[in-house]
Amino acid sequence: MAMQPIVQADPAFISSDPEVLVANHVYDYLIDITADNTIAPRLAVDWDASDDGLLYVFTLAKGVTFHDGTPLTAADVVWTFDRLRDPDLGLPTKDLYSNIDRIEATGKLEVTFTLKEPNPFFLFDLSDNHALILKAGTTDAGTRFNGTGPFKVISYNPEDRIVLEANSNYFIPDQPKLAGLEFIFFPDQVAQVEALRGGQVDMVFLASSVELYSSLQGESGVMLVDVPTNQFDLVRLRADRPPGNDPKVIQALKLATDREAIYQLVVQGHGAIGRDSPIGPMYSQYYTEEFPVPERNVEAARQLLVAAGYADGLNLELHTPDTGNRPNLAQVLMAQWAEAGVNLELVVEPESVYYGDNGWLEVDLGITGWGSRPYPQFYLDTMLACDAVWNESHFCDAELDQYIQKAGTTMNEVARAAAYKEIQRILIERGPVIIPYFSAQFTAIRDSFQGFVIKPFWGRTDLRLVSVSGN
Amino acid sequence: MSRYLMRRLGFLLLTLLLTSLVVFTITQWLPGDICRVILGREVGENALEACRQELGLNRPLPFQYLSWIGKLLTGDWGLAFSTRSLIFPLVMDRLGNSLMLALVTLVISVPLAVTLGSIAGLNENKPVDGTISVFSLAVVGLPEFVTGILLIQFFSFGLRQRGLPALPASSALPPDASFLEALPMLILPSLTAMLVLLAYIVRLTRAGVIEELKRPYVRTAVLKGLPRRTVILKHIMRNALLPTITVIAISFGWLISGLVVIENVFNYPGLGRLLVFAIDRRDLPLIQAVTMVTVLGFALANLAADLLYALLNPRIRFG
Amino acid sequence: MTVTLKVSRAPGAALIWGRRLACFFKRLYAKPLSAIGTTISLIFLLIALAGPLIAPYGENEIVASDARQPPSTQHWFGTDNLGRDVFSRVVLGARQILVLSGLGAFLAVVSGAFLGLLSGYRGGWIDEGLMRFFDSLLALPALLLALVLLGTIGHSTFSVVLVIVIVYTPIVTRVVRSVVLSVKSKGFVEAARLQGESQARLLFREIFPFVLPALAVEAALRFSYAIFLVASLGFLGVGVQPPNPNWGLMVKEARNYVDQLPWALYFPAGAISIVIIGVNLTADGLKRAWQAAD
Amino acid sequence: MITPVLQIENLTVAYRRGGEWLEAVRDVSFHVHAGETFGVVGESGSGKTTLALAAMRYLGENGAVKAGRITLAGRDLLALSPVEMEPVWGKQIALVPQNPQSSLNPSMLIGEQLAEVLRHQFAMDAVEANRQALDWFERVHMPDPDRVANSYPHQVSAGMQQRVLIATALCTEPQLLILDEPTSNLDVTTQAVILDLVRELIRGRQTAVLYVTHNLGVVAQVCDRVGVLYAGEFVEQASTRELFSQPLHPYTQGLLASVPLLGETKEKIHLWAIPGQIPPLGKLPGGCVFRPRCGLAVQICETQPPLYVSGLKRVSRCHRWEEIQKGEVGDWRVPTVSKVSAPGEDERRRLVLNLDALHVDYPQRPSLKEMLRHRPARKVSAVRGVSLAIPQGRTVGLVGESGSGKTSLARAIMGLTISSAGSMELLEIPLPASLSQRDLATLRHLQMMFQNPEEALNPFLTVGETLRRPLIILLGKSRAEADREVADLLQAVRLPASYAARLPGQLSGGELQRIAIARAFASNPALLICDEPVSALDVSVQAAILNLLLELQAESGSSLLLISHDLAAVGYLADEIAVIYLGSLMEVAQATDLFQTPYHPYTEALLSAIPLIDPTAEQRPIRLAGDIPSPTETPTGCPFHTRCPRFLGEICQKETPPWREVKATSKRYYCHIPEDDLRAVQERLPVFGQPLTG
Repeated sequence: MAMQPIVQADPAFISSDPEVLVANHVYDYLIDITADNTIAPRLAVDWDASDDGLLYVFTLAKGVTFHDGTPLTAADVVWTFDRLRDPDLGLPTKDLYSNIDRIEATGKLEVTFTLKEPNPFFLFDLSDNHALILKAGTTDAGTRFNGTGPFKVISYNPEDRIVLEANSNYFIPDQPKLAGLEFIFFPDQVAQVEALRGGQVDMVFLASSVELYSSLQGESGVMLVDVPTNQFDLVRLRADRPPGNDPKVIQALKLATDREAIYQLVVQGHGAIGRDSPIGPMYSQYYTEEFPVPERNVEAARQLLVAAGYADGLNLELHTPDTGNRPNLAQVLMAQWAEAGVNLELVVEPESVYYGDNGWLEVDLGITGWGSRPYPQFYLDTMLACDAVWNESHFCDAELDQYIQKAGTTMNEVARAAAYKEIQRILIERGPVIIPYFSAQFTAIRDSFQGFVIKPFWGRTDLRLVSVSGN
Repeated sequence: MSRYLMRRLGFLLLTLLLTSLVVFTITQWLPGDICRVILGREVGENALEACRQELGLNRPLPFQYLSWIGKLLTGDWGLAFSTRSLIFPLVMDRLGNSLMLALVTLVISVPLAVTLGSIAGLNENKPVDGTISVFSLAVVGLPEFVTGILLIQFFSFGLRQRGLPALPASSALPPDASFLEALPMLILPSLTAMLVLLAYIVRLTRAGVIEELKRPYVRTAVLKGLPRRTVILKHIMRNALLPTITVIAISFGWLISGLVVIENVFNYPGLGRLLVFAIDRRDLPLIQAVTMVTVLGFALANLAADLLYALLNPRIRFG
Repeated sequence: MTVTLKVSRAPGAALIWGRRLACFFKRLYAKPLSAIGTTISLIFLLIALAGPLIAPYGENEIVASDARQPPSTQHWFGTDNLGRDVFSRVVLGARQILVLSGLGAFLAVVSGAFLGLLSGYRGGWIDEGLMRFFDSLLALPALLLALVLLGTIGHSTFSVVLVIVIVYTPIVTRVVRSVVLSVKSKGFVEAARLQGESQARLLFREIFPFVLPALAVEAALRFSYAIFLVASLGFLGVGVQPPNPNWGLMVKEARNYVDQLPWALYFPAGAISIVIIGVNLTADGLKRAWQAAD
Repeated sequence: MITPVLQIENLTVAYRRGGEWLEAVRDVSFHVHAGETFGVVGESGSGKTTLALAAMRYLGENGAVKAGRITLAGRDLLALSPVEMEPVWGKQIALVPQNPQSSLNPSMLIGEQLAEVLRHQFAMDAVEANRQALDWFERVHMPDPDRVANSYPHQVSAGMQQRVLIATALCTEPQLLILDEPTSNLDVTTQAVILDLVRELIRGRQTAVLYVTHNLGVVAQVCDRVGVLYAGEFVEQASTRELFSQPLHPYTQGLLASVPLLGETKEKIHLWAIPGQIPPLGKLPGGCVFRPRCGLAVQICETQPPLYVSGLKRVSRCHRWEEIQKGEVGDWRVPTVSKVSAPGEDERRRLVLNLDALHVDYPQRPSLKEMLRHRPARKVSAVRGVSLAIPQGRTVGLVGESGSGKTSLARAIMGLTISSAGSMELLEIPLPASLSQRDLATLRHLQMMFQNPEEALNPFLTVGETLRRPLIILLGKSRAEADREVADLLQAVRLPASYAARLPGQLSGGELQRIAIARAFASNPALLICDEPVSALDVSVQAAILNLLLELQAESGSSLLLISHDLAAVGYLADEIAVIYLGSLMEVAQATDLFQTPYHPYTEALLSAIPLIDPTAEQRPIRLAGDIPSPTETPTGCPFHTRCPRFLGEICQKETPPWREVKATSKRYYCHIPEDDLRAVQERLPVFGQPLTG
């Protein structure tokens, strides 16, 4: 299978799709997420929560062993999550699990979590990408692979490929169906498509690259899978200093943007049109189209800019990583906003520079890609709340904060849906963010494979069920 | 002769030292934070600090340089920041692939170029000289990536669309592939490299031969009544080939530059692709290691060409 | 690419220079190959100068409705995936790549000439030191040096020009130095020294006229290699920012959808090749014209 | 009438230059019999080399035979194709080329280059071929044949290389041997050895020899019959004896009159210089080609003169040859009328230049080994302790062969090369060793002329600009004054004022040298150094330049240091002559005394080596063995002892000889042999014949 090279092997630090996919098949999650965003058992076969939502007890599957033979016990789960939430280590999941009071092994195969405050999405939190169960005391997770997962690692050649073979004593019988997996790394996607055509690989993850997807149309022997997800590219303007702190400027930028044209040009009509809020159509129960998104009106945008004091044009630097559809989006925005008197200068950088220290959290105007999450609250807590760790737009709106707080804690579904509606209204009215589209995820796989189901966050796709018909 | 050898070796060492200084200082200004690349973007500040400490990014520069040189010489090239893997085996493996591609290209293009160049030189201003010169002038113009893509379109897509057996468009070599397995993947990349090299060497050989024909000793040879074939092979070619040898050393430099682009077009796992990968990742030690290996290879090629030139040229061999 | 040199000389000399340049051009058009080359170079020079007048659309002007169209009367070279007119981008790209390479090559030639004159004439430790340093720079293949430099000082047109200067100055210096060394020992230079001629006048009145023809040839060669380098850097996505109409970058972007929009790739790739071949032929013609003049 | 080996009739050869055909040789006819040596004498541009190459059918691409026949032993060569010519080149014709250095394959062993001919022509096996090759090296007196056979061309001296080429040419016993200026690049002593060898090898064989040269002396000593070539046409053919005793064409007479004979000083005769210069290819005057330069030109000369038969196997292309034969007209050897320079009355005349034990060393780049054992770096000492004084208004000649250090001495005086020891005084003021330390006043008084006229002037500056510069910088004149003076300078060197606007590219060698002289005399220097002023010029032009130097020196009163390898020319022009060998002076004497015994053995060898223009004069051959030692390992004691024919033994090797004064003359020489012994040995056999009387 062809994919981008993985940088990080230690589950605690993985972030890109390829890294999650590999870890997903070498280790196991406590609980997993299905294709339609519901929780499913994996290492934990059964669980129940107390009425006040503060106590969660999980029962682990029997007969589970790590690849080095040692059996899985509750202690391993406790050690894994204690490591993930340890403030001193400063791992990415530190804030996510800061709400956990304590974790105890209340039995050989039973683990109990006690929370400080109720959290309706706690189960989703436990199924976060990083929450793969390691053996207690593991120190070299970055270079050695010792998980309970369906595949074992035979060889790992960091810049070329990683080869896995089926784990014979995997705790779920007759899984995995494939004898082995080989992930070959290709720095650029064009080469991946060539490899698929040349028969060197059987599956290619095309992420959101629409061009490659359309170029493989009609390729004999290849099955194309197109799944709408909540992955989106966020165009955001820093709201805590000029020019972003002037609502007129934000409104002007929104008016200057032609969402329909972007949707057609950048993602060629795949995925869904964005409405400036991270709550996409995938969360059908919360998504609303009630509030109108400002139609494109260049003249109005120009007036607003003149009113805001930028009569002779607003000059801005638009920073964007050089991956995915973001450079194309940047060029289209540059052309559209130029008509309204906004002169953009593009700075396209490798991800290592864009996400560097004076990168995405500092620049005035940037485009950041956000992965697809099973539940919307993650975006609100980490990106839009006043104290959010990655509030790249430095946007702090009391009313919005209040709704976020409410949605994140109430156990009442109806109240939560109402809160999300209000959040979407506020973001459309005055949020310093533009989300033009939600991109679909594309994958191309040889049609001799069955049982292949893609999940919105591609990395969590489960290959355990995939099998080969006799070819 | 030994004096000449000692001097060339002295220059080589000095050049390598100076280049290592240049490479080290340049790579120090790399913007972008390595630790951010390694730990992903959601990581907290103290984890970053720990990573910087571990990789020794905070120590004063001269110390870093000296320790780097020390490690470079002892083969302990440390870990690549971005892939956390040992640099030495990684670079050596990629070097192997690049050398394989380079040698395949050189073995075919050099003799072909020298013969074409000589033929053009011997029949100066005749039609055969015209065609060869125009060809070499035209092909020198095409950058590697243009020729590469055109070759893919024609030999890979074109043939496949017509159902004919097609050459692989990408050359993602499995690590332990034997030469035979790798051959089909080598054809297109080396063909691209060959075109540029061919044109370059043909023009210089042709000039060398024309220059040699004007020399008086050719007249002496002819007036000895020797047949034209002996005059050409024994007298002219022996002297005309001397400047060609230095050309081949210089073309090795061309080849290395060219390979960087070709390896990226064909996704061939050589030093060139590794370098672009390292620069994209701002992987400091990997960049330094790859650059130094390339420079060493280039300098050794120059030294070899110098020695070969000295051996064949009696004026230098016997002082 | 003509090196325009503002030489304030007695009228007699200007007449001589005028005639000399005229016969230079006459000889350039004498041979068919260099005639073609010079014509191509001049045409592209014209395109570069008159770029905005010829190009019907802006370099990043997007017509959403016209996206992904094959060459037509309205869009001579068709449109790319974002709906930009390929013909306009190629024309404006000409200005960008020719000016960039031209400037870089010119600066490299000027600094190379100066350093060559200095180290060739003065000799001694300056010459030795300079040559050793340049040897180490030359040990790095051009593209490698460019990649490492651009990777570090960041992607901007200034850094690309700087790279061209750093990569090519050593080569020009070496050429100029060899000419100076050969002329320095000639009789009339020593005679001038014996008659108390000042160093500066000696360098620029006696030696420099000999360096000029070699410099012109070298300038043309460096110019074609600079185009080659800028295009290659563009293709590798280093040193140039979208939506910059750098032909190399256009080829890289077009490569993803080469099956549906082949024209978006072939026209810029063709442009690169034709310009480089044109300048190469001109450089070759210059060399022959200069050798014939000797 | 037995058929001659080489028969050329009405041959015309032309070269294509830029589309038009220029005739280099016109309507030439001559023949060479077996065993006969036919000499072709002519200046550069006269077409002599073209003639030689045409005879061998080896013209370049752009050369072609337009008319005439060339037959070799009855066979018409023009009808043969290049492939058919191969056996002819191999077996029947052979060429000895001009510059031996570049005529041997640099990367092939010398022995092999000879053996391959033997293998190919006589189908010998390798062993036999190598043995024969060594045998041939013996026959050409090659020292240490084994070492030479197994070494490369750059490892042996020019003299030895020429011997290899002669052996290669003769080893196939060709019917016709062509020699194209074989010795013009060699030193006079080496030339003498090679000429002896050529004469010895020809005498034994029935080979027909065509000897092409510009040197009248060589022709007189080597050839049986001579043809004089001028601007592509034979103006005269005769036996050597008849030609030299009674030339029947004004050009031949002019040539003979313009070449200084050995021993003739400026007090005795005034050199005749043929006016004008050789017409460029393609722009020939109507009628007799020599008319514009001929002193006897009359109305009839406007018609093209045929080759008149002026004696047994003798022709002359001059309408008035009978008058010349009767001696009524045309004799240019005129005794000096006026005393050119009054010899200095007050003996203690002011010294313009005084050199005291001057040394010039070039440091060798030390090898690593030497650096490690910090042995002193080896050095090449070009000048070893030369002391010389040049009085006011006098001309001092410095004669020496190549490698004798004469040019290094000149450059040291000018400050272009920095002398390592010894002191210099100009007008009795100490002269700093380096040019950069000298002020303008010193520069004004010291000027130099260079050998190669083509490189003497900057091709991008007009003549006016070049001449104006010394006037402005050294004499501080204003632009306007300088422009006016340029016209006077041009007039002084007999060139029209209109030349000021011309570029050097449009002038001939002679004219360029005149402008170089004008530039040198512009600042009215106290001392002018001329390094080989005439050796790069044609014979007919040399006399004019020598006379010009004489006149300008007399007018300006500046003194002259004349450096040359040509003893005859120096003998004519200089008041005092110094002979230099391997960086040290051997002998210093007044011009007249130098040619009287006793001679220093080196001077004696020089005198006997110079080919005299009189074929009847006998010369006792004194030949120097081996080659000039390499300057890095200089011999101890007397530098000349390794090659001296009068080597005494231990004393010459160990002790440096004293300077000996010759009684009653101004001569001083540097040798262990006392004066009387030398005179006794040398007087019995005159080393060179008496100069042509009358």
